Amino acid sequence: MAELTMIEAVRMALGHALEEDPDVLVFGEDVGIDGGVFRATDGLIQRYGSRRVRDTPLSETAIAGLAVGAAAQGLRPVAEIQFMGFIYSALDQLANHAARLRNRTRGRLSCPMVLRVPFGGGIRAPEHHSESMEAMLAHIPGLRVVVPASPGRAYGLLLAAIRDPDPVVFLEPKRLYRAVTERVEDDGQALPLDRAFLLREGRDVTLVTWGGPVLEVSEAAETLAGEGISAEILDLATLKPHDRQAVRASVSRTGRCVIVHEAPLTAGFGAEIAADLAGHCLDSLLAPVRRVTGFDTVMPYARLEKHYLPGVPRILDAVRSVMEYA
Amino acid sequence: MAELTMIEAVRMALGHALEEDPDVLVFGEDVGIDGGVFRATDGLIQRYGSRRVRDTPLSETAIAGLAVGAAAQGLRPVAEIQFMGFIYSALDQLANHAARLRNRTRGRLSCPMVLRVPFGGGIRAPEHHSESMEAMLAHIPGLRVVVPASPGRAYGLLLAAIRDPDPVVFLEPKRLYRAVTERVEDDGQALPLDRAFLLREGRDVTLVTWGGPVLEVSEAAETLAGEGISAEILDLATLKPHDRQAVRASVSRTGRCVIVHEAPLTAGFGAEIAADLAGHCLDSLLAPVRRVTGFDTVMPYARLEKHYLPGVPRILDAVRSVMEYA
Amino acid sequence: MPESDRSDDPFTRYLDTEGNVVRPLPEFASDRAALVRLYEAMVLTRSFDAKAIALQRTGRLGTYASSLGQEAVSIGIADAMTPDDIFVPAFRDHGAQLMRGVTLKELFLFWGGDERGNDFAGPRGDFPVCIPVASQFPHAAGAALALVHKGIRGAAVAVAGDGATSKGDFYEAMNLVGIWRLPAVFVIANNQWAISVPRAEQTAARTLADKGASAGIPGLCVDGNDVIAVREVVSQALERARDDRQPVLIECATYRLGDHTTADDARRYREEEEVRAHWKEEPIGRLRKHLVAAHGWSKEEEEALIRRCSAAVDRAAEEYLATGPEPPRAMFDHLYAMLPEALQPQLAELGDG
Amino acid sequence: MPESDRSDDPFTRYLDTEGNVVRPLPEFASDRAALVRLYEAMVLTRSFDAKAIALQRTGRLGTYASSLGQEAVSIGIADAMTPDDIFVPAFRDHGAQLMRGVTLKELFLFWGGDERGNDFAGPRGDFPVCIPVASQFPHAAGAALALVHKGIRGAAVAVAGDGATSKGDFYEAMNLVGIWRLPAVFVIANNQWAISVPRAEQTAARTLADKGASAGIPGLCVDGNDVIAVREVVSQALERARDDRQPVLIECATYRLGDHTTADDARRYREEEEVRAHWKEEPIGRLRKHLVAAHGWSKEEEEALIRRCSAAVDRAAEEYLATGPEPPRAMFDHLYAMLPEALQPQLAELGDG
Ligand SMILES: Cc1ncc(C[n+]2csc(CCOP(=O)(O)OP(=O)(O)O)c2C)c(N)n1
Ligand SMILES: Cc1ncc(C[n+]2csc(CCOP(=O)(O)OP(=O)(O)O)c2C)c(N)n1
Ligand SMILES: [Mg+2]
Ligand SMILES: [Mg+2]
Repeated sequence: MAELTMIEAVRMALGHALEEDPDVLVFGEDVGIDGGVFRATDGLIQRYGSRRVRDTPLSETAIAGLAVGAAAQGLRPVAEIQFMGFIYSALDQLANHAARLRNRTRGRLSCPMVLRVPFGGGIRAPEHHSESMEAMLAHIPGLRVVVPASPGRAYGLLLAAIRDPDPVVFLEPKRLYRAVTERVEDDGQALPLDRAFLLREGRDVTLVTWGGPVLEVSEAAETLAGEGISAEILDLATLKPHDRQAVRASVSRTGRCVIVHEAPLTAGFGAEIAADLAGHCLDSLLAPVRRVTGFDTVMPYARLEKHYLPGVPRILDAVRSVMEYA
Repeated sequence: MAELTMIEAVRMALGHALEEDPDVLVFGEDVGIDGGVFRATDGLIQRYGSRRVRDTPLSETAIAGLAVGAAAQGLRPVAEIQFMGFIYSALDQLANHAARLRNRTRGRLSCPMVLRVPFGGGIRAPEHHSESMEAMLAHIPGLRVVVPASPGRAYGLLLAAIRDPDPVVFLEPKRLYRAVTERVEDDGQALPLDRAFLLREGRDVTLVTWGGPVLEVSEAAETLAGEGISAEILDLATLKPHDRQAVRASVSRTGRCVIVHEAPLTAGFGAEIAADLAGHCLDSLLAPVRRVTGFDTVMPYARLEKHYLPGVPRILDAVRSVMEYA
Repeated sequence: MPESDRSDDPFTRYLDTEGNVVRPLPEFASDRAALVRLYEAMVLTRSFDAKAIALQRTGRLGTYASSLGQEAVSIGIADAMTPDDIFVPAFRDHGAQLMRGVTLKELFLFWGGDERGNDFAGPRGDFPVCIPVASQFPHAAGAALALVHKGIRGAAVAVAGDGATSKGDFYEAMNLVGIWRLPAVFVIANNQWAISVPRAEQTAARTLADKGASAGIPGLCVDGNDVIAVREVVSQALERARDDRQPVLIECATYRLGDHTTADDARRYREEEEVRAHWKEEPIGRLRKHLVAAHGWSKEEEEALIRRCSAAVDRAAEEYLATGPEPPRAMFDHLYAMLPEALQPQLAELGDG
Repeated sequence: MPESDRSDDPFTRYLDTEGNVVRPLPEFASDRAALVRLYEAMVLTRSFDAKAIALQRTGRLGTYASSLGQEAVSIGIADAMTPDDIFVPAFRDHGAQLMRGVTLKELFLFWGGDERGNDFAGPRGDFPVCIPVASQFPHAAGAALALVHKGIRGAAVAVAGDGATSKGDFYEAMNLVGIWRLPAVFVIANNQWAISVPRAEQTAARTLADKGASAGIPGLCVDGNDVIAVREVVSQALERARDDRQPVLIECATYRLGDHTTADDARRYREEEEVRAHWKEEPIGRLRKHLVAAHGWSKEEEEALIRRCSAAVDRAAEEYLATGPEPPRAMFDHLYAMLPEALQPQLAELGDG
């Protein structure tokens, strides 16, 4: 069992899927000989050939629509959008087709496709390369939206996504690609697509997050532990459908919740979590539900990026404020 | 002062804007000689000529991008997307360009465009013609998102949108186009773009809504009055930036909130409102915040549409449940 | 498009508007049975159309897109296809759907606002009607990729209108099938109008077939009111797609004789004169004249056919009208392969088990 | 593209790779000063490029897209334009931006991750660098519409790469300017690669200029390594755009001599051999040879120029490096014309007044 980065885990899952199912195809911009701009597909074209690992022309609408068409005919396309900033051109295919094909044909056709999308900030990338608009995707009925936050979860969730009979958007937090390593075995074990992961048990406050900020949230929890505040951390992992029960259960115990995400505050996915608590855990809440998020402004270029992202100090402030609330 | 339907009010506002500002242009599919598929632009090409009122080719990306380019050079384009189901192809231009142009050029260029989009269900329209995805738009920093719910507000808000120096998506609830009439004067008076409208004062519960469901919410409030429940109704009208203070103030008084929208529940804009209350009005809340919304499934075709939309009975159930909450 | 306009272009036509043979017919077209098959299918399509409009006018069907005048495009395409091919329609291809095996009742269901109309019995791999204009072209590319991957000797055939050629997805998909050499045939049913926008204001391209050049694939023009021509050109294109992996773009020149849909009033934007002129070119009369002249198609046969078609359409309409709506919970039954637990409360709120 | 490949196409070139004049020069090109102006601008661009890469390698600039080898496209375009024209660049058009009046420091700021780089002093109506490939073409259409509306005799010039020609927005915008006859010139800087995807795998179209046919606009091929040719062809296209309202598509054949960006390693996907071969065609040496032969360009002039360019670039880099970041609140200052009240609390949370 090897120590892997997340990008290696993604690659291993892709290899496993290509190996186990001849109907799995990988395509996208630069996924072939270049191995993907983040190297997620490195070596795959050499192993599985250019019939199964294909470079597309530069056209996101066609990439998504090609996946829909191929999936409808029984293949298992795993397509890539190079950066989330370029996913908008694929949304028509995702919302109007992928997410509905099974429903509108009453089960006659289905759409077992995966769209992999590196997302999020924190690597000082150029403009349009650092967005997080998972909430827009999570609003689309019929999709699944999955965000791994560790190498192991990337491997298990990606396998699950590829094997899932319905369309999955798989969002990979770029800044975690090489940030941590973890022992991951290539055992073909999928992880469940509708369960939150408990990263840390705690009594006083529930921290809900996904993707990149898992790092800062974990760091904050350490600091808080030093202050005698016991924080529980949930990695939501699957945003659609998300594990409402896990969040409610945790908050029912702790009485406090702070949600952390990179995307802008307004209509971000944190709103759904807070709303669910306002609807179902009112009596348990000892303090307001706080959201620590990207601001409602355009993700700044590299020089100001760090001021935009929800950093450890802002998380600590929020947690302390809910702890002090009386 | 004439009794107008909402579609007539929209047309009157467009005419007023074309008249008062020579840099206002109207374009989109079938907006010319046909007067728009809902007749919003009826007669405008005859009055203002085909240089100012133009039929575009069938290409939503180009329509939105054309508006961005023209607005950047100082025009005031008012473009139309024929139905919200077809807006996805315009999102790249909205999110990656319109919403950011001022910010990324630090004010050098700006984007005073309006994108009008008929939206929502309830008219037994064909597939893809009845969606409500306002939450996706409201998540995009730098946009304004406006939804009129009466002829008068349509007139005043559309004028404000056209005069606004920044990009506005103007969502017109189709089923209100001809549902009610109201006296509206063509006085060029704009309405504020960041204020909720109080439609009905009440003591016991705040009903927050926008667009089409204003009808059912009003009807429900009548029924509730008969039961001795005094409901306050807020028409949010502008979803981005929305009037958080008005909602908080009302809920602080009533202690209860039910949010009603047509869009699917999960990550719908109702989540933002409920989340804001969970974050700022916890101590005032006497009952959980309920959301009565479209379900998290694909908007059904005409035959089942009415079961999908949040009807009066579901609104009543929700209000009664929060009133009974103890 | 009037004959005169097309004189410079290679423009495939076998029958002129009077049903006269203007160039040697392809082999299949000397076979009476084959022509009768095409003719019957067009007549049935038109009967369906009339009934659908009647139902809509009386509030018993939703907004409906008529195929009046365009029957030859639909029927020519479908007759050229095999069961292994995959059909990827727009919203005006009723004829092709019928010929592929979708039932009249299923079509009524779809246009009546019932998703079960897309769960059609016949061509199980065919795509349902596509409403967002041109967004079906990438699906055809994907379907063609699947055919190649599975080693099936078939092609994907996508159809859309002249307006669709302005949309980015049309070009992206065409470019993709061109460079990957996927077995796909893209057909443009150029009915000269996209709602109120005439072909001449849709694009400055000389022909819509010319757009094939942007993807490096052949673009052919055919008389879309001559079902023999459509059938033959599509047939040859399918061979090239299947055997040479050469995708092809075909522009069928036809005319929308009716309103855009039942929600439209075409008199707002086009002259009755123009419509009347195009009635002279419509495909059914043309083939009938040829059948009468060359194959002794009789009055009795004609009347019997009309009766058969009406009867079939009426019967299907009755079946459709007798079909109650699905229970509301149907909106969740096929959302995912298995309804996620998280959605159970919503099913409960919807309130019918 | 190697000369030999282009023999059938009309392909405008004045100077061969040795700087020999292969067809009668356009008028401007007999003027030494004009040629020197073009030459200096190309050299300055290349100096900027080298410095930018050096800064990036030492962690003082963000990911950077080099224009090495493509200078003639940028400079030829910009030199053909007037202040009334509107430039709509992609992300590799540093040369054109400089020539239009954007300062070296502003370019460094942009690539250094500072939005102030887009608030450039020079061409206030020009668009900033566009990262989402091809999404700038519709802007050029809109800008051209604005020029027409305001009665300004100018045109909008958009540039993008070969990869951009696969995107739907390219076609949609081209179709729109074609049918509305807007004064726009669309230039494709075909550098033969879209990251790792070679031109030959991007599209089956014979040439990228052929794609103009899909919009009914002329498509021209020009040697993008011959700045005289680029300048002349763009100049003529601008005349047609401004005076005849005839939009034009121009394919400039050039070559990306460097990595795609500083984040890329082109050795993963292309042979050094190929790159070496293309060095023989690069634009600066070619024009220098011509200047030397035809206009007595001296060693001293050359050395002085290089020194001037380095000095200017070094000075700008220092100014850039000495420029502190904006205060964080800048991210709200220009979001809207006036910050909505609703956002004040976020500004407070950001925590710098
Ligand atoms: C993407 C998109 N935009 C707009 C519409 C609304 N609409 C429906 S049909 C139509 C015109 C289509 O014209 P054409 O492609 O020529 O097909 P035709 O209706 O003539 O068969 C429009 C604008 C749509 N369905 N999809
Ligand atoms: C819509 C979009 N998709 C993907 C990318 C990522 N990307 C940046 S440059 C590039 C290749 C562009 O190739 P080309 O158009 O030939 O321009 P070049 O880089 O060669 O100048 C890609 C895929 C992007 N910026 N925009
Ligand atoms: Mg048409
Ligand atoms: Mg390139």
